[in-house]
Amino acid sequence: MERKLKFQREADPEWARQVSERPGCEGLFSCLQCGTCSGTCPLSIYMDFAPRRIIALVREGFRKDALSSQTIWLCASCYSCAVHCPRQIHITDVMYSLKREAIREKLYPRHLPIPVLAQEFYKLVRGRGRSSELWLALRMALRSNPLILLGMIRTGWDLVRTGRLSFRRDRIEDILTLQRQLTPREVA
Amino acid sequence: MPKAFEPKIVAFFCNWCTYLAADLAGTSRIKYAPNARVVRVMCSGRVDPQFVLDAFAKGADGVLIGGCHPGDCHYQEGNYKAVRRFRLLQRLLKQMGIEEERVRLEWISAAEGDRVRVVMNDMVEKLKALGPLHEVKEQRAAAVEVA
Amino acid sequence: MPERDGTIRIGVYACHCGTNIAATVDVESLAAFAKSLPNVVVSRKYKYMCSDPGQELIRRDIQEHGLNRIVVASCSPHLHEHTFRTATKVGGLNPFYFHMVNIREQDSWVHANKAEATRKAMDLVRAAVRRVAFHEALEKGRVSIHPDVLVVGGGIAGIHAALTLANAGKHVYLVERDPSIGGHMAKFDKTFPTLDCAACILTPKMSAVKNHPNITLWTYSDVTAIEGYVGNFKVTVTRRPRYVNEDLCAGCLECLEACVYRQAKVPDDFNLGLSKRRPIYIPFPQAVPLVPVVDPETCIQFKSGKCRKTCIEACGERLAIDLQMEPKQEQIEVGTVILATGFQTVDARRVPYYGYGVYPNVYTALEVERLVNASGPTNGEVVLRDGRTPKTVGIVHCVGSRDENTNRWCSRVCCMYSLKLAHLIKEHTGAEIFNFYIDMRTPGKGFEEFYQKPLNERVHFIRGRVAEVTDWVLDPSEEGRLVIRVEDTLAGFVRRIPVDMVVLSTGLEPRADAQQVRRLFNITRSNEGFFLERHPKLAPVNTFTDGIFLAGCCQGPKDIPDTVAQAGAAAAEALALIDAGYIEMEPNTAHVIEEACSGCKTCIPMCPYHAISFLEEGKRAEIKPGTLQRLRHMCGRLPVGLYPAEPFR
Amino acid sequence: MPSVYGYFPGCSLRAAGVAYEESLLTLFRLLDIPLEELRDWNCCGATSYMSIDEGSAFVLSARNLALAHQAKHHDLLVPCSACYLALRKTQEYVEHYPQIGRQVEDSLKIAKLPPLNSVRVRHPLEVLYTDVGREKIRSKVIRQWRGGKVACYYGCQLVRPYAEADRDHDPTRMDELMTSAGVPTVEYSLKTKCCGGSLTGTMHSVGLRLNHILLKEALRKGAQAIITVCPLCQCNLDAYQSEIRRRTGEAVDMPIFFFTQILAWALGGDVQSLGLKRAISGRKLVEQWFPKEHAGVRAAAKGEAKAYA
Amino acid sequence: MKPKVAFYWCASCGGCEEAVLDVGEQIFEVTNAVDIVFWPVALDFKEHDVEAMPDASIAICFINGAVRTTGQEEMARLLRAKSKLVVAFGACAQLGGIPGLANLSDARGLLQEVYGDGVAPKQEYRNNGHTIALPKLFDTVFPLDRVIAVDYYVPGCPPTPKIFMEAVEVLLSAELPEKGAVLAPDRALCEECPRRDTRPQDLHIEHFRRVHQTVIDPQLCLFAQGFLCLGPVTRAGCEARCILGNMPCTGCFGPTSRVRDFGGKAMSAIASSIAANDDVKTLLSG
Repeated sequence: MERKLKFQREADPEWARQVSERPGCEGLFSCLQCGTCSGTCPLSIYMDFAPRRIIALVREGFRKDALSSQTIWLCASCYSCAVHCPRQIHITDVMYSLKREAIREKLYPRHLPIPVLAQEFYKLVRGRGRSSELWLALRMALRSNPLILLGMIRTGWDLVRTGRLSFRRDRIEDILTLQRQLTPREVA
Repeated sequence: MPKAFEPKIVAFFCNWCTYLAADLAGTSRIKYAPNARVVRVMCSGRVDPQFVLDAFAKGADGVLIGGCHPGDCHYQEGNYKAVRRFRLLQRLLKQMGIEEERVRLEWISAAEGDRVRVVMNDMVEKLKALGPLHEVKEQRAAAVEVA
Repeated sequence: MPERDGTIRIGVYACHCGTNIAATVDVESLAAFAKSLPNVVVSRKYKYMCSDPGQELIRRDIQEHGLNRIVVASCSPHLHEHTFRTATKVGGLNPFYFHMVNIREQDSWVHANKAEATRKAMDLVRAAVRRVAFHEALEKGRVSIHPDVLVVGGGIAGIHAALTLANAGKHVYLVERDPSIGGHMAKFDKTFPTLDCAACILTPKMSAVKNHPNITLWTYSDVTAIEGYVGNFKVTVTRRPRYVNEDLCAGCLECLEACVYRQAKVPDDFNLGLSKRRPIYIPFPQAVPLVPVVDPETCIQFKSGKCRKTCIEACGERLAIDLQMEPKQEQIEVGTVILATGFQTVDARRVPYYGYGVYPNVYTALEVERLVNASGPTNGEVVLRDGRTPKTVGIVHCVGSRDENTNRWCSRVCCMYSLKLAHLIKEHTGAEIFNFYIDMRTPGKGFEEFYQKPLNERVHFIRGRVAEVTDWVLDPSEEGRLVIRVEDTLAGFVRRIPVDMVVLSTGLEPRADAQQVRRLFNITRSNEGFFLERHPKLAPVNTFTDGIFLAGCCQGPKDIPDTVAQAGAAAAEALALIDAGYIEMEPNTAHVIEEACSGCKTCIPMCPYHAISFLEEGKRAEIKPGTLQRLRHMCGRLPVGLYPAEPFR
Repeated sequence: MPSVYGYFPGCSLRAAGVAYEESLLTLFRLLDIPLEELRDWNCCGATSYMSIDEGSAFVLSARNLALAHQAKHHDLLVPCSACYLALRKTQEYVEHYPQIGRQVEDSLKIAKLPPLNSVRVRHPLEVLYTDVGREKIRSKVIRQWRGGKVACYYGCQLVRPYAEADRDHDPTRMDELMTSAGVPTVEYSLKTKCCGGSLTGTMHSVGLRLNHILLKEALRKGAQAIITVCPLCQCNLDAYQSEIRRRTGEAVDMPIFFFTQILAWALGGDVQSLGLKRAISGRKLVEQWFPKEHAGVRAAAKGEAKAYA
Repeated sequence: MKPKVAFYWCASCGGCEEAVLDVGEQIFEVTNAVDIVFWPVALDFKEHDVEAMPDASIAICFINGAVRTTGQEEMARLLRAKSKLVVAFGACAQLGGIPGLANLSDARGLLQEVYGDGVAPKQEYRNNGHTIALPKLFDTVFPLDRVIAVDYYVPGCPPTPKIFMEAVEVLLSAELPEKGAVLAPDRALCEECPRRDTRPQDLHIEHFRRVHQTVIDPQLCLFAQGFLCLGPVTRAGCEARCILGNMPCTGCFGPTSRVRDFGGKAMSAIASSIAANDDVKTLLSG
């Protein structure tokens, strides 16, 4: 059985402060806990913590719980929460910030294909300057759960049939310069 | 050896906020540098640029103006008017070769006793770094040979 | 110039204040130093200058040494300036021949190094001695207060203030914009927390206003100009034509029945469009004055000029209806003004995702007030626009409140009126009711107890701000209904709740024309736009303009009890001025030096109180008497002519 | 209205969204608005890149903006909502956060690109509504709509969070344009709800459910087709209907169009040049609503269309 | 015997000298009333002629121009000794005037600015036995009263015939004005400005203009038009000549007696009329 008791030593208020100082994460502490974000989020119903609770976790400094949550990965960046929030908190950007930290700290849920896709996409674009859906899908599937492919065969075929999925891997001419421009950096 | 330079500061404090803040600093026994001589005015908006220029002309190394926070002016908009003149004054002083840091406008509410200490000490530090305001050129300035 | 009034003889008094000063400032040498200064005749030190013997010193020296200027170096002028001015006065000098040096709060208490502190004290005293020589004798001026009062706004605040003053025997002009007084309260059905009916407590007060000999009531009128200053305001009131003569009309209302419009066709704004009225109408049955109004927008006579004018026929020889009526200007003089211009409710369309104006079954709380009101458009029946009676109702709190996208503030009354409406709707329909709230705020006498009522009536209380009111269907049970999507933050999951009726508890905000009113009366507004009180705690009904007071929601959202209390306070403030008969001016104010003023007009826009005017004859600036006490600060901006008097030169 | 618009297709318009590009080019040709494709543009970074590395995500978008600036474009046409948002967001953040601004500037220096300036990022919807205007479109309509009612679906990233292409909570411009083209629309309460974006690929069942809801509600409101402004939305709604049928047993099979396809058709664009044959779902309706025509127009259309791409 | 009068110029453009003649025929009233004993610009007197005079033998000495060189200082002192009354004549002598602008730099900087590395004047020039020596430059330019005691001031660049004649009159009259007085009205220029009535009472200047940037309305108050007209802080007496020429006042008559710092006061008056109350944010951010 999971223990539901939290000791204050598990909290990391310093981390909470840091997060609240990252670009887009300002205003975290003005949250009312009104739940508008969760209510308006199309995916909150699938999340382990609704967005409102992620905010609560972050500002109380429960770092591990926030970073290892599925929630941040289920965020589809539809910005509904951001435009509805009565405190104008850029919740989507908070999610992004947490995603990045989760990747850095390797705290993201391993079984989820989403972070995998993100990383593959990242590599692909860094490598070629453009993305191509087919290769992306393949590499993601191979790295997370090949069975996904089975589910995709039908759709994949439809797309190929209608000339909407090319096997060509696009690449920009000036890729070398671009790669030099893209030295990874975190703004915060 | 010569005594370390102690800047002279003339301060104009608004009767409704900064002057009260300075009183509060007193009642709370907050200690700060004794370099300033405070002149009580009814509003930072009362501070005529001439006051500042006069202070400098008469040997002040710095001038501090303390007024109410924007929107809190006892006379509605005196402090805004103060800012307007202050901005121009800074430019004027620059032209005269007087560093901007020597004149300072601060919003200090009656509740911010400790802010008085912070500002005073900080200003004294900055002025010490700048050194004394070099006097207006000696009147009988040495004549220079042409070429 | 000192020379003018003979030789200057200054007395300087340095105070030990026990050890408070003496411990850090060498008072001995300070006094000695003072003695050495020009014009100083006497220089003493004393343990406690503020004590009686201390003040006695000053008095005696003035007489024995013929002093004509006094300087005391002790504590902050905010503490004892008054004390020593009085002492100076007792000694037979003009109190403004005194100047105070603050060597405690701003010297001995804030410095540790005795030498430094003493040097500072000396500098300050030297400056004071230089300065006091320039002081001039000043006399406090007086301005008489006109006993009449103007009350702007005929809501409960204005009504209460007017009655209080009138009962105290003052004459009151009550000016109301609408055709009837009563304001928002007249629209309500019951009032929280006691649930007594608004009409029952308001109507008597309204007719009291009408019948009070000391009240001149002008409805359908606006204040269009005001000039002057505390005690002597000259006000222009414009009375819009209602096309029915108030003096001749007997209030029989036959004209309404007689109107050629058999059916009422015009949306009735008193009922927020939930019912219809005729072009000639009274806002509501208990209207005061009970005199019809003709609305030229819709009256056939005004539109085509071809009306049978059955109303005039019906009026018969009373001849009260006069379709040629013109706007009328009234000029009055008052000494004080009470602003009670009230509030407006937030336009629910500003929160688009709640569907107001899109889905007919989304109502605002004020509309529902009319629905549950026995004299309302449905005679108290809560029925939807399609005639059905709702079986489930959702009441959404904080619409247009506590929201950066609309208004940031809490409107203070919504929680309570939402609870009230929950109870009333339950009472009227027995419907299942859901209240959606962020925080439940019931901080008033009997409020929390009232909260128990709907709780016990099984009203659902869901803590969560509604995310959307929509009509899309996810489950067959939602077909044909409005769905409220919200996170139940206490249960910890998102819920979809189908309802028949949605009530939006819209917040309170400043009236759209608050800015014009601010300019008209030269007062200030706080950030959110309500009128700003002089001090949030110590002067809650005063404004920064003397003689103008605030009552009710024009100063900020508040409920009826608070409004009435504040109206009483405002009336009391006005009375205090009136009964004193005059106010004393601070004498240390600006004045124009005739021979110096070149009439450049630079000073005129400088004065936030519009106290300076330009005299065309002689082309000089002039300060309107009575406005002086506020001008002390401004002279910094005056090029040449205008100078402040002591002690702030 | 500028004489020429810079054009940033984005990866999707060269893949699943190719029909969008085809119809877009045709439409702008019919309106005589020249488009100039950005030289060697790169991926905008979309949502995923931002999840790994914020700084260089901004650099990706910034490079494109800088290219546009270099090519002296005042307006950059960005049809894909994801790209549109990525570029707009970059502009906002660069302006709002100096530290980001500096990083971006440095990276641009590496590529000898000019610093960012005020290139206006424009979505076709906005351009058609404000620059071209409904009047002009109405006046150019030459084909009478024979199809049924449609639901206009705006999705997320075009209207949120920067409600410039249209109002964020209640956008209406697509509906108004459709009306101008004589196409009847239905009130669609889900018009700004999320299609799941890339989730359809990763959390498959979740994505499917979101799309299912969108389709079902459109049907319930009496629409026979959904009109989109975003390649990803279109793909999600179009490509998975067969699977949705399989899973739910419901007979959903409705065509999903790009608004450019409808408008270009109404303005007389050659049916072959609208990418209509690339539809996966609701093909029956597609053929019924957009019957074939003689070859003349087609050739012309093809030729011109090439001229741009 | 008629009182003796002297005129001398220091660092000046010569305008003040002409101003004396601007009085036209009235000059004869002057010459009838006084003996002009020294006037380098008009009459051929030499320094030694002055030296020869007994002290305080000159009744009134009008000196225009600022003091810039050792030579000018010597002459000023000499004339002070020989004169009962010394009058600082014109803006340069009173306030430093245009030459005063040199004080934005020092003498060397000045020479560098003017001659650069090119040909520069030599301090001394010798030619078969003759030497011509130039006086030396001060590092700062002084108004007259910083070098010698000055009894009266006649403001203006240049002084108008009217105030010159009035000055002569009052100085020759029995009762002299208070020492140190400025012989002009003690009100601001707006007093005599023909456009005073066109200045709005609630002036809020949106942006300031320079005269070359726009067409100047010949009726409207120049300050209200956004030009930096110093009228409100400048002493009257010039009969608003510049204004009549459709040019804003540059303040040549100097401040009135109540102003401590001309520039500061002017700045204050200008700042007061900037329209900024409404836009407090930009105001506070500068």
